Amino acid sequence: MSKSIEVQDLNVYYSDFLAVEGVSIDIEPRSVTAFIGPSGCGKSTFLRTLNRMHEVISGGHVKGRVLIDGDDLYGPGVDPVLVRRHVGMVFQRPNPFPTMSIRENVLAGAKLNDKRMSKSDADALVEKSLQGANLWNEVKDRLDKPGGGLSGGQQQRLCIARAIAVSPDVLLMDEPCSALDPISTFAIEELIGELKSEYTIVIVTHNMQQASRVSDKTAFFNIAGTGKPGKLIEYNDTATIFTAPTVQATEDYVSGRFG
Amino acid sequence: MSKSIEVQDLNVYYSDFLAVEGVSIDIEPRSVTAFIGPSGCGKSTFLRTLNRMHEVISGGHVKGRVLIDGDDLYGPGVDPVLVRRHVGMVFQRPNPFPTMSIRENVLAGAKLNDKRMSKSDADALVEKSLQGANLWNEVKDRLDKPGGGLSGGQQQRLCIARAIAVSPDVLLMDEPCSALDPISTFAIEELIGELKSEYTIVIVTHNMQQASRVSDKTAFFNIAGTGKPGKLIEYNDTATIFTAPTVQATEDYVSGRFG
Amino acid sequence: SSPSGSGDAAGTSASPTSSDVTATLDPNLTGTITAGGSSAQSNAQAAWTAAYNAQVKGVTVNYDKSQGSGGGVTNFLSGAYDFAGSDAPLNADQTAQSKALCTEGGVNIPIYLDGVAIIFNVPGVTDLKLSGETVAKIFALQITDWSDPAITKDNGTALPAGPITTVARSDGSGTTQNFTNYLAATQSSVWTSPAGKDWPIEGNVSKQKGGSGVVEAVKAGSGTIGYADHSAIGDLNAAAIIQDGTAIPYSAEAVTATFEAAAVDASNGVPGDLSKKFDYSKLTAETYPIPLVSYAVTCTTFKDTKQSELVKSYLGFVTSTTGQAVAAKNAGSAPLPDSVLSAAAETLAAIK
Amino acid sequence: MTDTVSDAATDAATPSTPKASIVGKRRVGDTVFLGLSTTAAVSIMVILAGVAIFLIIRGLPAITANWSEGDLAGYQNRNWSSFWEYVGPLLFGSIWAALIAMVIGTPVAIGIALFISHYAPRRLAGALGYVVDLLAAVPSIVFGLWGIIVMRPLLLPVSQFLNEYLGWIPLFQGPVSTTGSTMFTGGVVLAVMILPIVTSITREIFLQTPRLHEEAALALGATRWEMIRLAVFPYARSGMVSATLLGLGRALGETMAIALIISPSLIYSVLLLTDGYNSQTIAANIALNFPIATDLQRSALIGTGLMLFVVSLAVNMLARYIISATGPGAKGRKRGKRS
Amino acid sequence: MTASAVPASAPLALTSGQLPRFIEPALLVGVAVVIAAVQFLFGGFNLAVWLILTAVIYLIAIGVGSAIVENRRKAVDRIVRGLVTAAFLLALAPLVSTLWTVISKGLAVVNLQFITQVGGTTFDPNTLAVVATAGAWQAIAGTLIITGIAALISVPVGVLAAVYLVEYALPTNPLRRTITFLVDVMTGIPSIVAGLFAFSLFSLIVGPKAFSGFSASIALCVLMIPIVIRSTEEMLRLVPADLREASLALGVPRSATIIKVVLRTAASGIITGVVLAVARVVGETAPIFIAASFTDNFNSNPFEGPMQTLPVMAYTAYSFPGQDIDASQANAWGAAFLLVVLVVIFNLIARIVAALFAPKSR
Ligand SMILES: Nc1ncnc2c1ncn2[C@@H]1O[C@H](COP(=O)(O)OP(=O)(O)OP(=O)(O)O)[C@@H](O)[C@H]1O
Ligand SMILES: Nc1ncnc2c1ncn2[C@@H]1O[C@H](COP(=O)(O)OP(=O)(O)OP(=O)(O)O)[C@@H](O)[C@H]1O
Ligand SMILES: [Mg+2]
Ligand SMILES: [Mg+2]
Repeated sequence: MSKSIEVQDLNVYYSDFLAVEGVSIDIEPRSVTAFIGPSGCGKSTFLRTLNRMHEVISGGHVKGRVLIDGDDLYGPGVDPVLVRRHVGMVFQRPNPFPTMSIRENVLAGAKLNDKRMSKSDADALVEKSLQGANLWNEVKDRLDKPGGGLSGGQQQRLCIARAIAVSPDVLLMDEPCSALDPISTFAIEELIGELKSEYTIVIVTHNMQQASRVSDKTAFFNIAGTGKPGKLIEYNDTATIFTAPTVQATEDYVSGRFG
Repeated sequence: MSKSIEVQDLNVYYSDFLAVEGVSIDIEPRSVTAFIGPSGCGKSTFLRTLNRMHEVISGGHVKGRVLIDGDDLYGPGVDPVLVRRHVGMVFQRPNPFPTMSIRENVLAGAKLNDKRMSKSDADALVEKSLQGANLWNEVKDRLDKPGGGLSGGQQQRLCIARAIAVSPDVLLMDEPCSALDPISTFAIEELIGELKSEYTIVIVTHNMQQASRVSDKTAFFNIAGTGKPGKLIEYNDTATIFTAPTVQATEDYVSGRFG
Repeated sequence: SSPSGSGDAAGTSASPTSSDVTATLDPNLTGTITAGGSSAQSNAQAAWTAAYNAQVKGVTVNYDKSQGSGGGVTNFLSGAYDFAGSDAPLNADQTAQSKALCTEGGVNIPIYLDGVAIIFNVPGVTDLKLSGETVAKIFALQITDWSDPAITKDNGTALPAGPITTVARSDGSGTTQNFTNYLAATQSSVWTSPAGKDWPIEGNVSKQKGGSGVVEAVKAGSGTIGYADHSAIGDLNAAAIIQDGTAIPYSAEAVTATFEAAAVDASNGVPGDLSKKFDYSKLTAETYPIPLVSYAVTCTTFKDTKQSELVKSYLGFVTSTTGQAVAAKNAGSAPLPDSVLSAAAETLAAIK
Repeated sequence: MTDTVSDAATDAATPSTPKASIVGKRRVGDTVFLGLSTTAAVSIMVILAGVAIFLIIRGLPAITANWSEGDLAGYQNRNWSSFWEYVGPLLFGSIWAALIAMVIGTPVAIGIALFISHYAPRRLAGALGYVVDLLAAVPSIVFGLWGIIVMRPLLLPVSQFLNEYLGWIPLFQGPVSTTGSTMFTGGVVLAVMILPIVTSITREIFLQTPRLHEEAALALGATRWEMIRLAVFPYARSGMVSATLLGLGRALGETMAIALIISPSLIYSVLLLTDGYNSQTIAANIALNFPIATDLQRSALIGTGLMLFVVSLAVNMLARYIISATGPGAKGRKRGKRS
Repeated sequence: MTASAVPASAPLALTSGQLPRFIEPALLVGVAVVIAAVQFLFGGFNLAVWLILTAVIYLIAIGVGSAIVENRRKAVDRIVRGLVTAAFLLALAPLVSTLWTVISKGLAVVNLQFITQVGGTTFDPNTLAVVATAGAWQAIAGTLIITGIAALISVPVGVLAAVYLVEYALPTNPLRRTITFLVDVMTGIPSIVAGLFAFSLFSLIVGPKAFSGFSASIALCVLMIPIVIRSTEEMLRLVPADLREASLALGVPRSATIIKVVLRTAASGIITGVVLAVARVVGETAPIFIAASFTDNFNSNPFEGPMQTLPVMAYTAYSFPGQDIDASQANAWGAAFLLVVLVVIFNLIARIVAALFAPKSR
């Protein structure tokens, strides 16, 4: 299911404001890529262009190309709704639908396309997705309870289950652990390690250690100052970025963190 | 200005629910104490009992004694409003008053209490507090601009300036950096290092590294399970807690984080 | 009829004749009269107030036309009003209640005379003649088309066919009372409903709020017919009513003639009361058959003599020949006969 | 006041010695302010009790009266056997008119709210919200006059059309009005009057839908409408119910516009397009008959007002029940401005 | 978003059939024109029928078209978009129509004299003619006085009660639950009942001649207080708990925190709510003529004697026209126009004040 992502000279704008400038990056299938960088440098903004979620924000638009296995996401006739089914997303704060049960949450996306899913198909999908999100054992006895009743970490895994239930090729995660306690964070990190055998994963994180723990490759973004566009400074194997970065700014940032 | 804090066998309740049980702890003046522990173990709850802010939450009440330089905070006739002028607090999310300018924010403690102050005294206080919070240079040219216009890290430092402007003896900080980017976090950590020469500081953090970087002593809280009360498990020099904890739970927690 | 008022009509220059009832007005009076009630009188009251204030500048008259007759009487009985305008005299209960307020009781003085006009809007028709029976049948929903033979017979020519929509009042009103009084008294075989303030006919009737609502709906609809105070119909056409074989259109003279011919005393027993009711059997070929009379209801003895002076002065003007002329000119009403005016002057003179 | 959050401050001395620095005397400002706001809150009960007592005292004589004699015999040309028989069709009419207004108005109001919150361009949305608020401020008398001169003629052909093609539905039976003073016109005007209330409340709630949930839905590959169904409606459900009921309250109590527009009868009727078969509403009946009424008749009218009061009480209790019963949407609604 | 020049070959299911972008407006205009044409052909163009048919046929066409070319989900999406937009336009129609009616009819009479003059009559003793002079000053003054007093009473009571509900009373407090419930009930009091209540109350206090602007103000208070409470409550709840805690943690007493932080932060929203409440009651008719009666005379003393207001003027001029019906109706529309203008002015003032008080971030 996993796909490669190729970004060619992408500029992202909010109305007239150039938020991210000239990003070109190749992401391999079945890998975990971490985006790091100071606040406001455009990590989230760029991440969202990978499934056209930036269009949800008024004025958000891009120049450039994003190819998923060679198909341009911004080509003519491309339907953003379909793009998002191929490229799933998990957000900073866990956001299960509060009125729905755990089961309904998992099925929320899948049901959109296939209204008349048989009960057994649905059951199978729920189990498979929750298994995939490492949550099955914890919730299998209370699938009909509201998703809001779970702990933060469980909620985040529920969101991951919901995202993988529509069988995307790519999974984008925007600081998925920043609202979680260390134990839940650890569970999610483990999960990411397992998911990468099936999905191409891109994760934004502020936590340098997390980046070094979970990712294969790391991209460092930076910003020259407020009002300036964010840029991709360096992109390389995670180990290289953290031990032998080629750009001074990367080194400053990576080491400054531990200064 | 700094004072010692002595807590004797404190229980904290939310209505009937015992949230924190049997905490006894001695905190020295002019030191930084970090509280660590998993989510929900009662760090925030306990922290708030040190300036009676838990009373703001409906049903919140305590059993036990908290002595600040020997004066019982919960003694008869004690006015919680006065307690809070002696024990200041900084919160997780920066919360400058949105209707006030930067200057007014710093003076809020005095202004809201109808203290009459000459313009020159006020100016001096603003400068001193902002200096103390390491923010003066960044904002001295726009003191009349709204506080909401600052970046997150600046806002948090503004809140610290606001807190120290009422010249408290103790400064409580509840995860002051968890909403901030690393650079701002670093600035705040530096600031804490400077402030401890004048104030007794207690800081709650989820970030073990932060605890080890900024604190002199560390208190580890834990919880046996949901619905159980949180307890103080171990309290010792930070170095000891992180390298040679005496309790197994502490070791698990501290090392699990880096597992 | 003989004049019983004395002095000249100070300030009014309408040439007085010997039979005129005149009122002496003290231009130095000051104070406020609070009154209200019947909306039928409202235009006349506005005109009277203006004419009265031209001579007596210091008196403020507040006449609240939004209250309606019932509201006027209720407020009068509670003491809120110095006098009420009412399309019906006090009933027995109210008279009894008024004794608590006014010692001898409240008196009803006719001050305003008008007719109920039958208004219609039929495309191409400007003149319409209807017999009392046809009117009753139309409003009782027994005749439902303009081409009905009865209508043709009344007019001598056929009207364009089309359904009739009758328009009536949705609120209780003195106009409805006067109209149904007439129908119930003269057409009892057709009109079997009671006379009253509320329109009694159920069915395909369009009911509108206020005379203005009726006028608007008749004007806006097509094939509509309704009833309203003549003074309020604006530029709508009104039917002539066939009485004793003659079609009588509304005119002030015809209505005054009706009052002279058919109004009979119906005193409530309080000294000086001038309540009237109509004896429709006395209608002639010169009388417009659907009159509408409205009263001022006031006290025989006021608690506050200052108020009594103000009210006597104002109502004195209202019931003077000049006052009636002012109302006729500006509100389209018919002047009351001199006989009633002089009786009113006597009643007013007795008020303390 | 029991059960209030307040800082317990007790007596003692001035903060001169360090020992006493945290000991304070009773704070007058706090006490006074708490007292004032409690008084204000309690005054609500006093006012409402006043209104209720007034209604009961004034209404009771007619409710207990013998309706076969005196001023109430044959009141409004019907021989009522009791107050209850009299108030029946009026209650029915009030609820019927309000229901029609709700049926026409609520979907439109929710549509507008959605348009403003989720379809209109952001910059336009603010202006549109203002425009709708303006509609809320148009006085009801103006709507009444407007209903008469604009809506009545405008809806005549629509009535004709409905009767001709849908006349087999009992609601649309004839004879079709020629003046336009129908329940249909009244319902439409009432619907216009409740639109702004329902719209402004639902719009606010729609806008407060956490962005998190909206984005969650979109990221799952939902179309905009599916996103609204997944994230917005569940979140706003209880708010929509309470907005609707608020609108219902306004529709029940509306007086002048109805009094001016509808040609009423004191009957039970569901016909929408006729002149002669429109059930009268309580508020309009009071407005129409109060001026002419005698004391006891006024008492009867106020008695009907009391019934209306009871109905709005019941409606509100129902609303509370529905809101508390519709689950997480009700409790889980955290109010926070989205940026 | 910009499309790249090279069209992507699409083995991946990113693309689906798509209707051209301009299809919605084009189809709408097309349908509208065709229906209008058909209507004219068969005689009888009717605005309402045209609008309804256009909307229905457009929705069917776009739905079917999208279902064929695109897919079911998109079809539903487009239909809903159409419905929602139609609902909006539908709501705009009455607003525009009302405003247009009021403005066009109102402007015909409203001039400086109409605004500044007390309406009245002059009498010519020679002809006995009474000439009416149009004027609304007495009604404008009455409206401002009556509504002003109502606001002066309702705003403090309403805001303080909301403060009690939000800041002091706990959710479990029975008093709070009772009061919230009662506030809801109060919003359902028919306005005419409020008028009767106020008048009866004043009859008890000052005796039978109880008509006064003040008693009308009380009637308006009964209607206004619940609206003020509700909107203030909403606004207070929007103030983040953070700010209260920040203030309390600075050693600021609770009352000062509420007044200077909570109310101050919510001020702009509260003001907007108050103005909406004022706008809501300023147009009341029934309670005012019951409590303040009716007069054509100018009266600026709210405690004594009948008082005229714009809505009552509009109502009476329309319902009880003078001899010259057209002139009376013109007056009615003039009063209605002034009323709407007044409401708009209130709104503008509120916007400005609210903007001044609004939290700033820049
Ligand atoms: N909705 C928006 N409208 C306009 N500008 C925006 C919007 N969202 C973000 N920006 C701007 O775009 C730039 C990049 O923001 P973005 O949120 O992508 O940064 P980030 O790297 O994700 O930061 P963080 O680490 O704080 O999440 C910033 O300058 C920000 O101010
Ligand atoms: N307002 C409240 N009412 C009732 N119980 C509460 C309230 N706030 C917190 N609690 C409970 O008190 C316990 C301690 O919570 P607290 O917020 O102090 O934990 P914490 O250690 O600060 O957690 P975190 O790291 O997530 O901030 C938890 O069980 C929590 O559910
Ligand atoms: Mg981000
Ligand atoms: Mg905490």
